[in-house]
Amino acid sequence: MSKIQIEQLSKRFVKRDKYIEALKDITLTIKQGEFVCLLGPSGCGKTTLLRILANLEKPSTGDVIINQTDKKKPLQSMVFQENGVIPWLTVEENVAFGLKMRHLSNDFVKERTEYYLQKVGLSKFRRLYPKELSGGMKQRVSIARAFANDPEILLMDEPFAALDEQNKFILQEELLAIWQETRKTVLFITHSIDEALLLSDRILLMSAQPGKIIKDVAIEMNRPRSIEKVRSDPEMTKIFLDIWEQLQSEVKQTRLK
Amino acid sequence: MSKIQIEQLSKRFVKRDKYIEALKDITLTIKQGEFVCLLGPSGCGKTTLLRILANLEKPSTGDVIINQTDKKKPLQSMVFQENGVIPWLTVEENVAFGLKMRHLSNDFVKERTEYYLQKVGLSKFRRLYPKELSGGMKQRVSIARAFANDPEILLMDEPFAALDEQNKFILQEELLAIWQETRKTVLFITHSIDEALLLSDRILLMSAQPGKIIKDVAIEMNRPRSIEKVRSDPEMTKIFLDIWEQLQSEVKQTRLK
Amino acid sequence: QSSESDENDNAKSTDPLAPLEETAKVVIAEDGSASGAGFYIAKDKGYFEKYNIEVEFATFGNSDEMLPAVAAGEVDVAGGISSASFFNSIAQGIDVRFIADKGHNNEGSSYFTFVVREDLKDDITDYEDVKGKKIAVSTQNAVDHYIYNEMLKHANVSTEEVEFVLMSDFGNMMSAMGNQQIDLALQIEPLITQGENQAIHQRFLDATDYAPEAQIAMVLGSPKFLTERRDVAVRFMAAYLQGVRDYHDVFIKDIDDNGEVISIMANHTALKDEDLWKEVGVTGLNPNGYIFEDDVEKQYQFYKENGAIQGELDFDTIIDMSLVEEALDIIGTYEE
Amino acid sequence: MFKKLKTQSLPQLITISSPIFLLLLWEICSQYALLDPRFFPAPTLILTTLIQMAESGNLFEHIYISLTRIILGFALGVIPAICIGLLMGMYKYFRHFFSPIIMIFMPIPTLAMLPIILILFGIGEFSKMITIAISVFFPVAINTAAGVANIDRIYLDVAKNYHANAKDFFFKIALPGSLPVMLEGIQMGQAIALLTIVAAEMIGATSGIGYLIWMNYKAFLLPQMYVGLILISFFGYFFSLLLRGFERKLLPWK
Amino acid sequence: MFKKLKTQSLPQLITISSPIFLLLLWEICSQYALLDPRFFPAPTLILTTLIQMAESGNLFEHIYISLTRIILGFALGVIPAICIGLLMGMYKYFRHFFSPIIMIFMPIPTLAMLPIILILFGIGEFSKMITIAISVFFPVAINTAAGVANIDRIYLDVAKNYHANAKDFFFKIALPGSLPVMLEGIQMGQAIALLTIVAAEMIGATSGIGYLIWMNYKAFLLPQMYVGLILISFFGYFFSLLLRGFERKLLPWK
Ligand SMILES: Nc1ncnc2c1ncn2[C@@H]1O[C@H](COP(=O)(O)OP(=O)(O)OP(=O)(O)O)[C@@H](O)[C@H]1O
Ligand SMILES: Nc1ncnc2c1ncn2[C@@H]1O[C@H](COP(=O)(O)OP(=O)(O)OP(=O)(O)O)[C@@H](O)[C@H]1O
Ligand SMILES: [Mg+2]
Ligand SMILES: [Mg+2]
Repeated sequence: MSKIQIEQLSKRFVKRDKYIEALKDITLTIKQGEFVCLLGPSGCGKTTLLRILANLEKPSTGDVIINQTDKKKPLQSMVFQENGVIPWLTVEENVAFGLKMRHLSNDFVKERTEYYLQKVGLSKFRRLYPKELSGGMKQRVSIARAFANDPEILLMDEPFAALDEQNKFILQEELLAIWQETRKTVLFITHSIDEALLLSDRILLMSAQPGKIIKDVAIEMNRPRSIEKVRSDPEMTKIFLDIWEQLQSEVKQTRLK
Repeated sequence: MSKIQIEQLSKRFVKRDKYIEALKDITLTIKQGEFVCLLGPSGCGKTTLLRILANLEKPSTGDVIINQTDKKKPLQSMVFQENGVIPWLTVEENVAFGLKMRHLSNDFVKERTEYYLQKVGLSKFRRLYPKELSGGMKQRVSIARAFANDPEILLMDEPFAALDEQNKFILQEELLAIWQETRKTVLFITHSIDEALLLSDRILLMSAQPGKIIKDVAIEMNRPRSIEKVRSDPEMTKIFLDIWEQLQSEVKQTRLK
Repeated sequence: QSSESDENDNAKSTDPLAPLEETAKVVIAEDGSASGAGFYIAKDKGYFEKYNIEVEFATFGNSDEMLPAVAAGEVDVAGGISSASFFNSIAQGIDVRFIADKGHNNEGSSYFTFVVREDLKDDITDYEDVKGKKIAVSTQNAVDHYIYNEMLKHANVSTEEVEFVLMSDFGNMMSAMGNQQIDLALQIEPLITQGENQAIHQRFLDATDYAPEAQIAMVLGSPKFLTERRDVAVRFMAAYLQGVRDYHDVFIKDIDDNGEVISIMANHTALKDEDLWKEVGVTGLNPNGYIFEDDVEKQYQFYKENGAIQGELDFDTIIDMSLVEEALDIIGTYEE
Repeated sequence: MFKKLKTQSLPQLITISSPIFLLLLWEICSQYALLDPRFFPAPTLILTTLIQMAESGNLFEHIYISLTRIILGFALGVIPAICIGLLMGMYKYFRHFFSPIIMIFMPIPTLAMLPIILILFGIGEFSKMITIAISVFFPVAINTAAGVANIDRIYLDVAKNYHANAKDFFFKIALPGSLPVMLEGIQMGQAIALLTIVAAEMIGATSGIGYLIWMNYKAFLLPQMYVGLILISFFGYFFSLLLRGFERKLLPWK
Repeated sequence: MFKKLKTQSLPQLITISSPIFLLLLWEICSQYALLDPRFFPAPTLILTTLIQMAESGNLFEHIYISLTRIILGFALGVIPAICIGLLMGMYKYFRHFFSPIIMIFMPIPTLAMLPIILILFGIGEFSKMITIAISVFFPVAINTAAGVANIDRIYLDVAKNYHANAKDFFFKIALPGSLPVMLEGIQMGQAIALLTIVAAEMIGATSGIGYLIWMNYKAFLLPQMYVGLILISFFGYFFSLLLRGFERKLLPWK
């Protein structure tokens, strides 16, 4: 069953008298429960695509359809790159933010918040403000907030880019654990091929500006995965080198312009 | 010939009435022309060690000796993690900063600056201010500034941490190219094992707080290296997994505390 | 001190009014009011210049603000009113003196008198009507307050039966009238005439009814000016009195001078409309310079009773007519 | 740039000693008439005067009255300033409408506004509060608008992404997000309120600290005038500290 | 939050129309005596007065004199403020010494300072400039100190790492790094300089815009007073723009 359907989508920005063609002719179907990673050179329009799905930006042409199965659930929730955690709300209030905005019953909000605080291991820090948290903890808050909102799809824009490699891996494991439980449809942007290999069912590779989907690779490795397994698997190394090469050539193309 | 000699170094910080033991009993020798990567969990004291070498911090006990071979050259120059580029100076002025501070002749400053601007491919952008540069370009300025100063040793504190993976690799290649030409002694901090494998002659692994050197691995792969080669080499994969495991256990130890 | 200066003067009396050998500068503090007529006329008609005196005006918000400047020797001469602060500063050792008249009310056409709000002019017609009214006065424990007090005494109304409103500025009284915040005000020319023309207020009887000899403003001299620069001071006073006499000729004796004095007045004060000068109640200025000494002493007693005076002072040193007398010796007494 | 334990009390020592040093200098200069003591009475004399005035009792009345005017006038300026500032920050048409008006009125000195205030608001307590309110209004309105405008775009996106309605957006994002810059404006407004009290108490006042200052100046009772100045200075310091404390309470997340 | 091409002229339209709207409202209210025209003369009347005053010639003299006082007074306040502010920002002992003094003197109203200024500096041009200088001093000094203190530590480390000497440190790091915040303070100082001109021209002035305002008010020549107010407002706006332009030149890196 297709959850997200994108057809002939394109997006142009007007900057003074100049047009910037950010996305061009994107056609794409994502199935219910799929974890999809979007890879591409910087400035190719990944964020733009996600923002269109999140209804924060309007497409210039084409259609985006998200299949709603439960009218009571919100369509989508987004995990932002960094700083997405609101600094004047405590950890608890941040996690409860989406639920509060939907004006759900207090008990329900409390119970959900509690549950996801537990999940990301922040119960002890519920009363702290974001300034007192490390980068990794902040992203945990962001993830908990999105999951607590229980949306139909989850959109994540490089949530771990600002973390160091070791912390990144811990959070990846945690994300996978929560995801495995809920089996939400996830669209995840990253620059890291290793991250994509570890997390996704499917990797979409975008071209340099204007962004088009130029490669669609299914990752069939068994779950649960780990860095060790990914690294030791020769099949995975092959996929890595393959994507690497293609990405490198796209990046170089951008630099020549 | 040993270039850097560290003996029984330890460093304590006073924070109100509490002592923080950042470094403990570090003894270490780095040879002339060696490229050494320092790996370790967050907060283990890597930056502190570098700052002591850079004379920005005093050790609590122990000695640090940097072997000076040329009295006219500065002892060390540092490449900072990010934001190390001074925003009110142009690209050119930033690269010339170290030379200007040493009040060298204008012609010489100009020639050196020109040379390194060329090296990092920023000649066209010389008159721009840092705000107009991308993250990668800023780090190029930072690297050019350090090399232009022509110090005995180079200290780099996660210079590529804030860059995306593709840009990171491009800069790594550029760094290696410049380094191969000058053969400076480099001490390079990173969180990325891949980065360490690609760049270094030797990887030092630090323990969680208080920081001690717990592993010293020589990387004997031939140069010039590339990601593809590193990834395809089973020996390298072995070293990766080895360090990964040890690092992971150090990181987990930090989390338990 | 005055005897000393007499001696000084005698020594030079061979040619008392020759111009000074070197141009002397005299700084006069003013607040831009019409009572400075003597200064303005003497300057513009060249009486000061005749004695080789160069005068410069410095304008202040009100006479109290001039005192520190006089005391500090920043200005030589100031126009001031008698007020508690004046007496207090003398008690503090600031040796300023009253040296000549600079304003009293002319009978029946006072330049400093009460006005009543336009819409109340039919209700408040006589003194007893002020009972229960709001009356604006521009200073506390100064001549305004004294005249206010005299008016109430004359009206047989106690201070508790009216509301005293302190208002720092005569302009503010106009605004407060327009806004019906006050009923009466102790106002000054040319604002009295201006307010009448703009239907803001009307004259309320006349201050000479109850304070005929009120000494409203005086010329103040700085101690340095009066002693160390005596020869300048004498010439200054002579020139000043000549200016005052021209003023008196025009406004009191109605001698026509082709509008010269009026144009000087219009030039130096805020009342630019020369025709209006024929309407206003002009400031009374004694052409012989003398002041109502008894009234000044009465005012002093009034402030003292109000507890506004700190310390005792010798009244004789405050009013110093020696300069006027010296000048009169030379230029002669003006005959009415 | 190095901090040692034993030197940590030195800064405090300097901080305390500098006003004391100044006072001592003044005292000596005044006692030995290096400064004219008629105009600069010695601090000890001022202190004696202060005590006398406090004992006679009506000093506290002056303080009470001025503080009432300052606090109410401050509130009267701050509340509309915050409302208009928020509207300006949130809706660009409001911003475009109000900013030229603010630009025009801001440079007009309070002293020059007095006649107009008097005409419009009379001479009662209200006009004094309005005087203070007007002078407080501008910095607070400007800072509030700047505060809203400077909220990081990402929080607006978060709010939108989680379907915050207008009310929630206002109370959960716009208001708390603009608070830090707004409080800077309020801190400035507080300073200005104190600076304005003398001007405000020039319209038909018969009491208050401002009245104390200029009345005593007019009466040439300088020690009493200095008492007034010291009171203003003290309350300036006190309010600053108070607002700083308030700020820390209000912005636990900063 | 969406921007379309055709709407881009609307904000400008609003910005221009709001003062015009206000003027029209005033004109109508004044013409039909909804506002007392004796106290609020119609804008057209004020304009006529302005033209008359300009033709008679001495309006420009008033402007010239006030601008000279404002600019020199401003410079007289800003220069020491920057020096002390920089010292306070760079050396903590200076900071600890000066900050209580600044805290004490800042809340004292200019109006209350006038007598002291008069005694110390007389009644000449200099005392007027000093009045302005004092009021300008505080915000500039405070902002300069804050500017230096807020320079990102990493630039200090960079300077140290590259062995900058004291002079280079000052000119390459401390000064340019503190400039943005310092300029904010200067912008504030400029606003305050204009606000202070009326007070400054109350001591012994015989000309100037401030003098024009309060002299004409004393004489109850309100249209002339409003001309003065309009001039102040105009110059406030003008100086703001000037400083903004200057800022853009001085901070190309912002
Ligand atoms: N609001 C906007 N106005 C104008 N141009 C925009 C806007 N948002 C994005 N762009 C442009 O659209 C292109 C795609 O931007 P986008 O942020 O989607 O790239 P990205 O793939 O997310 O890059 P990165 O990997 O660096 O995050 C870029 O050239 C960018 O400059
Ligand atoms: N100036 C200081 N005062 C007090 N404690 C400090 C100071 N600088 C560092 N520390 C402490 O010393 C320890 C080591 O810090 P350091 O910055 O060297 O770690 P790091 O290895 O560079 O970490 P990261 O990988 O996150 O950069 C940390 O616990 C830190 O809190
Ligand atoms: Mg992006
Ligand atoms: Mg570090």
